[in-house]
Amino acid sequence: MSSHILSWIIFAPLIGAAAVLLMPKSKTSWIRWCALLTTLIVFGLTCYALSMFQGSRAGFQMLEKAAWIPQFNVQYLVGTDGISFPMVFLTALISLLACMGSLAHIRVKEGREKEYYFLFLLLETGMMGTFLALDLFLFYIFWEVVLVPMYFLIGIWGGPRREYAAIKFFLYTLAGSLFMLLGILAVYFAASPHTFSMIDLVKMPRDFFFQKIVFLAFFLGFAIKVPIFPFHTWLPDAHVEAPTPISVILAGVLLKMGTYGFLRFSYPLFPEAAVWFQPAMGVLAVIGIVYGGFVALAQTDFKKMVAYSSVSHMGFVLLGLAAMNANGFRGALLQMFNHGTITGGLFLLVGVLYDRAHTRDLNDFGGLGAKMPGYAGILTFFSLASLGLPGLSGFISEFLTLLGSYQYSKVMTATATIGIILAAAYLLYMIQRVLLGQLNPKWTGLTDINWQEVITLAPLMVFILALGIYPNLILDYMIPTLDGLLKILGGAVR
Amino acid sequence: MNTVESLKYFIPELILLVGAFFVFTIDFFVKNKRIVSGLTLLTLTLSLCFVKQPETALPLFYDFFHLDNFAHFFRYFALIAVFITLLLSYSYTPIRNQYEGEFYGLFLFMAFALILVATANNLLMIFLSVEFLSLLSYLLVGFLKNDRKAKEAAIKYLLFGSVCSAIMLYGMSLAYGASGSLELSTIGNTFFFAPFKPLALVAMLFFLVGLGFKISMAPFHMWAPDVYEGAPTPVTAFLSVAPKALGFAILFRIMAVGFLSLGRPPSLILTALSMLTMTLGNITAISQNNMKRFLAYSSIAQAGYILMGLAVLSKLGKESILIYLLAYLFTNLGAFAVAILVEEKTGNEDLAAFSGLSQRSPVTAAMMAVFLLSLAGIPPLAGFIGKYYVFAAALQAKFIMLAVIAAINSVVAAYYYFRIVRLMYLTPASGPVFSAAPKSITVVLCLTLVVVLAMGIFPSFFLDRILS
Amino acid sequence: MDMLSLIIKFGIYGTMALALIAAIAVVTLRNLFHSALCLAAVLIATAMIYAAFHADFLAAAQILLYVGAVMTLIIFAIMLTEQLGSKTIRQTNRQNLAALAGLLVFVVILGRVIFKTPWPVTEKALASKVTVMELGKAFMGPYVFPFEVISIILIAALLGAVVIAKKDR
Amino acid sequence: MIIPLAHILIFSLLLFATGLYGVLVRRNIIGILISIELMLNAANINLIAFSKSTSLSPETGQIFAIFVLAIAATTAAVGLAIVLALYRVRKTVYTDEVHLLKW
Amino acid sequence: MVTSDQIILVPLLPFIAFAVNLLAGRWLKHRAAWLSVAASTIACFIAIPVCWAVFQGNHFANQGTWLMLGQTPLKFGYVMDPLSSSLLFMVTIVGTLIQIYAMGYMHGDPRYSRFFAYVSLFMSAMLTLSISDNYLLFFMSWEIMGLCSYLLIGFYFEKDSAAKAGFKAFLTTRVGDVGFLIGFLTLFSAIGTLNFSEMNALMANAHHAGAPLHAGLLSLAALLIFCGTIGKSAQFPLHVWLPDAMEGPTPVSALIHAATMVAAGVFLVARSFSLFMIVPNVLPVVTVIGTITAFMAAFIALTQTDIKRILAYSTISQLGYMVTALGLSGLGAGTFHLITHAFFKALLFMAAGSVIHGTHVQDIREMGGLFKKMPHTATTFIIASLALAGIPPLSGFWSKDEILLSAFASGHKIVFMILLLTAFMTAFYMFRLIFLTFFGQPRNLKVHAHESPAVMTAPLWALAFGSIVIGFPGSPFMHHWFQKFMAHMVHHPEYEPSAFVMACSVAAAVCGISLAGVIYLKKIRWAQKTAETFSFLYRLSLNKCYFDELYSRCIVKPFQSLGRFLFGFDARIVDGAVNGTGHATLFISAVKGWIDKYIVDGLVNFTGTLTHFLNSIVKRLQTGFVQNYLLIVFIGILVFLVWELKII
Repeated sequence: MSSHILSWIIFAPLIGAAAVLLMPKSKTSWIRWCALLTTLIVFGLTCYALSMFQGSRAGFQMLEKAAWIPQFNVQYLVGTDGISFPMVFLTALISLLACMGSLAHIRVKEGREKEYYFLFLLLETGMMGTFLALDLFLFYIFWEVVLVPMYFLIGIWGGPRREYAAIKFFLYTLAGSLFMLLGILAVYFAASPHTFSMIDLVKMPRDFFFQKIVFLAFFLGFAIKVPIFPFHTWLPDAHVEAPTPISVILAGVLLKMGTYGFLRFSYPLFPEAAVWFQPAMGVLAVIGIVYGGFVALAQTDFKKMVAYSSVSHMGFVLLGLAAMNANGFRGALLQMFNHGTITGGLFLLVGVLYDRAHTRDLNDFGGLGAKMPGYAGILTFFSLASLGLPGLSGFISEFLTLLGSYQYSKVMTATATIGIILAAAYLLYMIQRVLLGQLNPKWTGLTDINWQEVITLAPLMVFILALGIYPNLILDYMIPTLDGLLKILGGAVR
Repeated sequence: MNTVESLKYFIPELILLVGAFFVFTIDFFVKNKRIVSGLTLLTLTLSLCFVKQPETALPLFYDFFHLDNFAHFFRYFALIAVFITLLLSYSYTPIRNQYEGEFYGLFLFMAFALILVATANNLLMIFLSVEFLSLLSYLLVGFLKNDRKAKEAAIKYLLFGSVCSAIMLYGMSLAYGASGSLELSTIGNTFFFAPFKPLALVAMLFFLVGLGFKISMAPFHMWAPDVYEGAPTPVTAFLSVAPKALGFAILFRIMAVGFLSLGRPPSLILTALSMLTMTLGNITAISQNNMKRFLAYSSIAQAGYILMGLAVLSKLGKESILIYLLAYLFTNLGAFAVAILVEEKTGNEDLAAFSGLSQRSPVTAAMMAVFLLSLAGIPPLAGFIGKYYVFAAALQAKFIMLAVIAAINSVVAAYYYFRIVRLMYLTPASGPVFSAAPKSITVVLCLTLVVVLAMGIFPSFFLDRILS
Repeated sequence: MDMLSLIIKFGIYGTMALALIAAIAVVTLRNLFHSALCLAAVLIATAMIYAAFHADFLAAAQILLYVGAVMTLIIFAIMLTEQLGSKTIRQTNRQNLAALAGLLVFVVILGRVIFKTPWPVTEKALASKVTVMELGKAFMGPYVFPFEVISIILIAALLGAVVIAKKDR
Repeated sequence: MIIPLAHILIFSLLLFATGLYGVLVRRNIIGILISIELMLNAANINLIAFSKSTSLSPETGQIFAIFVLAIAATTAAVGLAIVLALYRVRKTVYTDEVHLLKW
Repeated sequence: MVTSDQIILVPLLPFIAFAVNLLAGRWLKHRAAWLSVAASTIACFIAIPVCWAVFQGNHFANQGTWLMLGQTPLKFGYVMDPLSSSLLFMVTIVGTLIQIYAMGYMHGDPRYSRFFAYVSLFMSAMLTLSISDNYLLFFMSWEIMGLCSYLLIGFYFEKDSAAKAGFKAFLTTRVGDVGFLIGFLTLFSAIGTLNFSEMNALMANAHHAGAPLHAGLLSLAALLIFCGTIGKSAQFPLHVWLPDAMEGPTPVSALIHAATMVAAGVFLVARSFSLFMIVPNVLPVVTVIGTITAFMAAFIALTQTDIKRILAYSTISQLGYMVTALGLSGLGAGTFHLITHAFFKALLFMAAGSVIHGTHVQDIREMGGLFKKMPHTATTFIIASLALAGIPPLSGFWSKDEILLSAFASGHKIVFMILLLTAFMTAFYMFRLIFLTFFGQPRNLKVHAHESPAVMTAPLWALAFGSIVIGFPGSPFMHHWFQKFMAHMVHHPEYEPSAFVMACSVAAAVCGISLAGVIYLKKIRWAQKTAETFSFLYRLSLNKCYFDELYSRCIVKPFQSLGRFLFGFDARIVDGAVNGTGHATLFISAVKGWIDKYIVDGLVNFTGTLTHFLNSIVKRLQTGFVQNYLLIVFIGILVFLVWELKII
């Protein structure tokens, strides 16, 4: 308990960022290696924490507690459980890979490496903190801390419409999070004694009407982040314009913050309201799934297609959450992890292609399967994982989600399965347009994926395959916590 | 407390006055104005050293100088604000060229006036101190010679201010008539009786006009953008912080002591005004292209947020005002310091001067980004703590609509603050790399930056001291 | 009610009417010089009303102080408008109708409030008579602080005014 | 009291309103300054009237009024100084010709 | 010593071959094939003794927890019962033979190792499916088979048609798969288990104890599961992918699209037979779909000219037969036909492949007189065709007879008639193919045919042998052993053999063959004439009943345009709505370009239009005239005065 390992995980990137800041601007290789080393250390720390993590325990673990703003009873309270730990692990992993990806093929503008890696590491601190904070105030701080580096990372190193995308991302998320802040304050004042600590707040009953209102406030914050259907328009822009490693982080980690928020805060704090909002969430989830799928189908921009597929896949997470039963929750949490690995991989692959061809227009490609067999294989692998091929991780989570949602609503489940068909359609259509058919003579000069890129992708593939074959690897860590959450929600564990 | 007894608590103010007269005097004889400015800073430092926290509320000079913890906080506030402003003007070329000594002397008087406002406890002192403050402000705004804009700003400020003061005075006379006394507490007691309610509301409204003009509360904010644009930039920086803060101080005192008995209507009016202020400020700020004007609208919007704390009229509301003001003091002065630096280096007041700042002067740009983020209320910076407090105050008092409007406004605000961030970071550089910044501005920047960060990360240190 | 008080009463009403007429002249007359003269009339009428309220010192101060102030105003008015020349320049702007309408509402509302309010008129106050001596004592006693403050204000403002109005060196 | 308090209050109100009218409509800045004097004067009448009718200690109203007189004079002085300076650089004393700063 | 758990090795070995081939294929080169074949052969040698033990009446099963569903553990395991052992037996043998054949057929292909990797993966999945003991594992392997099918159809992906065919196959089957998925989810929610044995036990209990189960839910489940069959086994109306799938290499067509994968759909129904039996109202649907498919496919096959397409339609038709059989409660019949069909249809495809390999053309109109040049191929092809046409005593006769018997004995006379007609057409089109290909004169002189190497002909002969003998276990000579063996599984009605049915069957086949002989060997003009006379039917058949056109117009196009529409919706409306909450206020503004700039061009930055609009108004208030400001102050005062005094 006294090892402070979680604090180290949170603040190690910050130390790395400070180190980067102190390095001279011209020593770009120092800066790069420093950043890579930092992410590696964080990953190592996370693995170490994994060894200490007791998967069979339901409550919070490795708690660290210190008074921070005593006037407001704000604590520095971090801890982890079966919901947050997988996310922390995912963050460490994705950050490491994104950093590796940055080394290779980010178009770092002249002399701006220092800024890039500084912001990158700052971002990692924010993400880690978001997943580990158990004090609502602390959580909000970290949540916001994520926004700013992200704005710069998209805005400076992004594509042609980067400024628009960056500000759109920023404002959307800020709008949501401000409402969340109001919700947090409302919870604080409704609690007696006033506290932000999740550990104490969970135990307190809240008035039903109050729950509904505040749930809505939290919902706005989280829904925009996920993003849930009507709030999703920032996502394609941000994903498309962001540089590859940042897209990876965006898809791999940031989107999860929203659904994580539901599991960690909305549900335990407002169980009755959550049940009351269940149909609405379910409907939004299904709309997101189908809508995202259809729109992805119409894309000609590779990255945009992947971005919209995220909308669809995150819809499954939400569907699992809306199901509010054991299978739904497990599916949702697993889907969060899997979507991170799979879509992260897909974005990396888009980046690989873009670095070589400098275009992402799907109709412009064709026949790359023969020219770049290694790339073709890996792309096919990730696409298959994404469309939910059994044996790869995406299937298990979608299956569990659907199983859970089936217990809740047959119609929604049936509609959601349209999304599965659509996933197959847009992904295979993409493969067809990129890899299959006649080789466009324009691309005869393209080289196959190189080792560095393969090494970046390999860990993701390992996880996708391993979880696809034996999902209990990770589910074992989640189940006690999720069952505990269900007890709070009042639903019997079915 | 009689005059002689009072004097020992009055040392900082005496130092200020003596310093001011001394500065005016030696200005005649000394050619090197550095000495004068050094003397000014010395006076302020001495004064700061002698500021002591009173154990209980001290009714100095027959309670014409009411020194309590609240006033004490603003004593510090005023001295720091003036100190930083003077450091800023020290390297502001237009002022260096003319009547530098008088400028510093007037600022010492200004410090005194600010403290007077904070300690005023009856109608007479309120009127006198606010007028003192206003007169000095008019003069400082119009200080630059042969500056068409400065003169225009000064006359607009004067006309607007005088009318508002006259209206407030009329309200004061009515309040005096109803209660028969100039003491706020007596007035408050009188207004407790129902037949006086209409009159009390009228009087309160007139107070709101006279002081709302000081804090640039809509719809009495119209002077602010013009004056801010026209005034010398350090003066703009000062005006956007200190008179506004003291306006809030005295307005809070009046509301809490004089009109508390009115119950809900004052809160409602202030809520409406708060919403109006932040919305107008934010909406208008979006399209500004002049940096000073931009910051003027931003400061109007900020006033709207602070008004939230005033509107709830609770203990938490009071705390939120103090904290917000402190955060705002350092953040805004920091932002103005950068603005002055950029203006000095480029000779341009437009936002366009900021384009590509991150390449031309990375440190300055980073600092500006921090200040803007703080203004936008992004954690973990000082501005967030302030915003958090006002939101907390509003929610605690169940002013949900107000909080929601404020939240929406914050997003709009973030949009235009990020315009500058965008200019600095995402736009290619359009000029040469900056040479080293003047020392005084560097000092200000470092000081404000440290406070902005510290207040965001370790707010408890500040809260302890403010709220004790 | 005796005759004297009746006369005084009518005298006061008359003065008030005079003051109001003069005030209206102040804001409507095209010629600024005439306006200033009318202002003087208003001020003198006001001083008379002060006297009727036994505020002798104030009446005197009003006349003395304002004569100075208004004379300055008049001088400036003449100085500045002379060069601008003709009297045909419009002296009012376009918002006079709006202002008039607004003021009507304003007066009605405030008038109602004034009539509705039960002013706590006390016998003690009615009977009181403040002499100049008492005023002086008050200034040197409890009111010494504001007194000192106003002196500082005057000094500071005048210093500032000089700096502002001075021609560039 | 010789005449009802309300009458004198209405008188001062009208005076105040007149001043306000002048402030709102006079183009000449000096005219506005004159109108402001009217407004301050109206307030002073109130103060005096109240000091003679409702005041708890009779001298307060008068003292306040004296301070107001002083402030009014100062304002006039400062105002005229600024007008003079303005006239020097802009060659006008009309409000609607002073609008370099807007929007 | 054969222990049952060794059966796990059966799918595992091909999987290892797949992994090695995939990762090390670059270095293995042609040795890749040996690896796959070896894996498959060893699997075969492991599987057959176990199957044999099952044929003796043993029953093996084992399972382990894989996943927790709620509090219920989901166990994965294998089950060796008559059904799975039969399939396993068939798949291992046929699969191995086809892989041997492929060694020759694919020789020299640049992606040789990749091909065998895919095939091994397929084998692995198919074998897993055969022995899986629950729906989820079944579904997983089912999907992986779909993937292999996709990859192998699109194996020559440089050809656009191949790439498209793969896409089409995967998507079309996916539609059915999703139905299947929801189907077993429904089943799970109805009976709380996904395990076949447990389901069978439950159903048996329910059957004996009346109907305590949720009949409606179970019917739904059965229907949805049948959707999976429709997709995978290319039943009407999702059959369109199978003909296109012939773009793949011929061994693939033989293995996946004739013998094994497409049969998995039928196998699924057989697996769920206890479920279908307990909800009798679903069976007619199955029958109807099967019958329509059988007839329609045969009808289309009549006029096709591509050798593989004819076989593909034939496969569809025969799958229809099997489904019909199952629909008529003929579990034994259906399964039996599944097994026999696998042998002779695989043989047909391989022989056709051999022809293609030898001639490099696929259009039968360009062939002719190949018998002499390719005797082995031709002979085995004819044997297989005879089996397909149902000439006794070849295997096809026995199994087809069983199906006809089911239809006849269960009283569905119309079904019986249609099936009989289909049998006739089957014989006709098969022999049309034979006569055009192997007999007569060569019609295209550019074609220089040669016999295939031994590595290809040997498997042909092996399968030919199989096609002849595999029918005997179900024939009267062995007292219908197979049917009785199957009857252990689930209770279902049995029918007495009928000589009449046998006669009809033989007659239909003989008629068909004779007619084909007459027309295509002697009077080729008759064919022309018939086509002209019944031009509508001819065109209908030639154009595959216009299914592709129909789907393209009714499903694909609308889907695509819906996608595009929604995207447009996204870009304009949702964004626009979020950005510009104030549409209504904007109508008054005459500045159209302004709207365009801020809404349509997407230059709107967040609060966008409303904020900017208000901005343009509010900004105007700041006129620069101080008296305007004062007027505003004054108005403000008035407003608040009025408001306040109303409050009071």
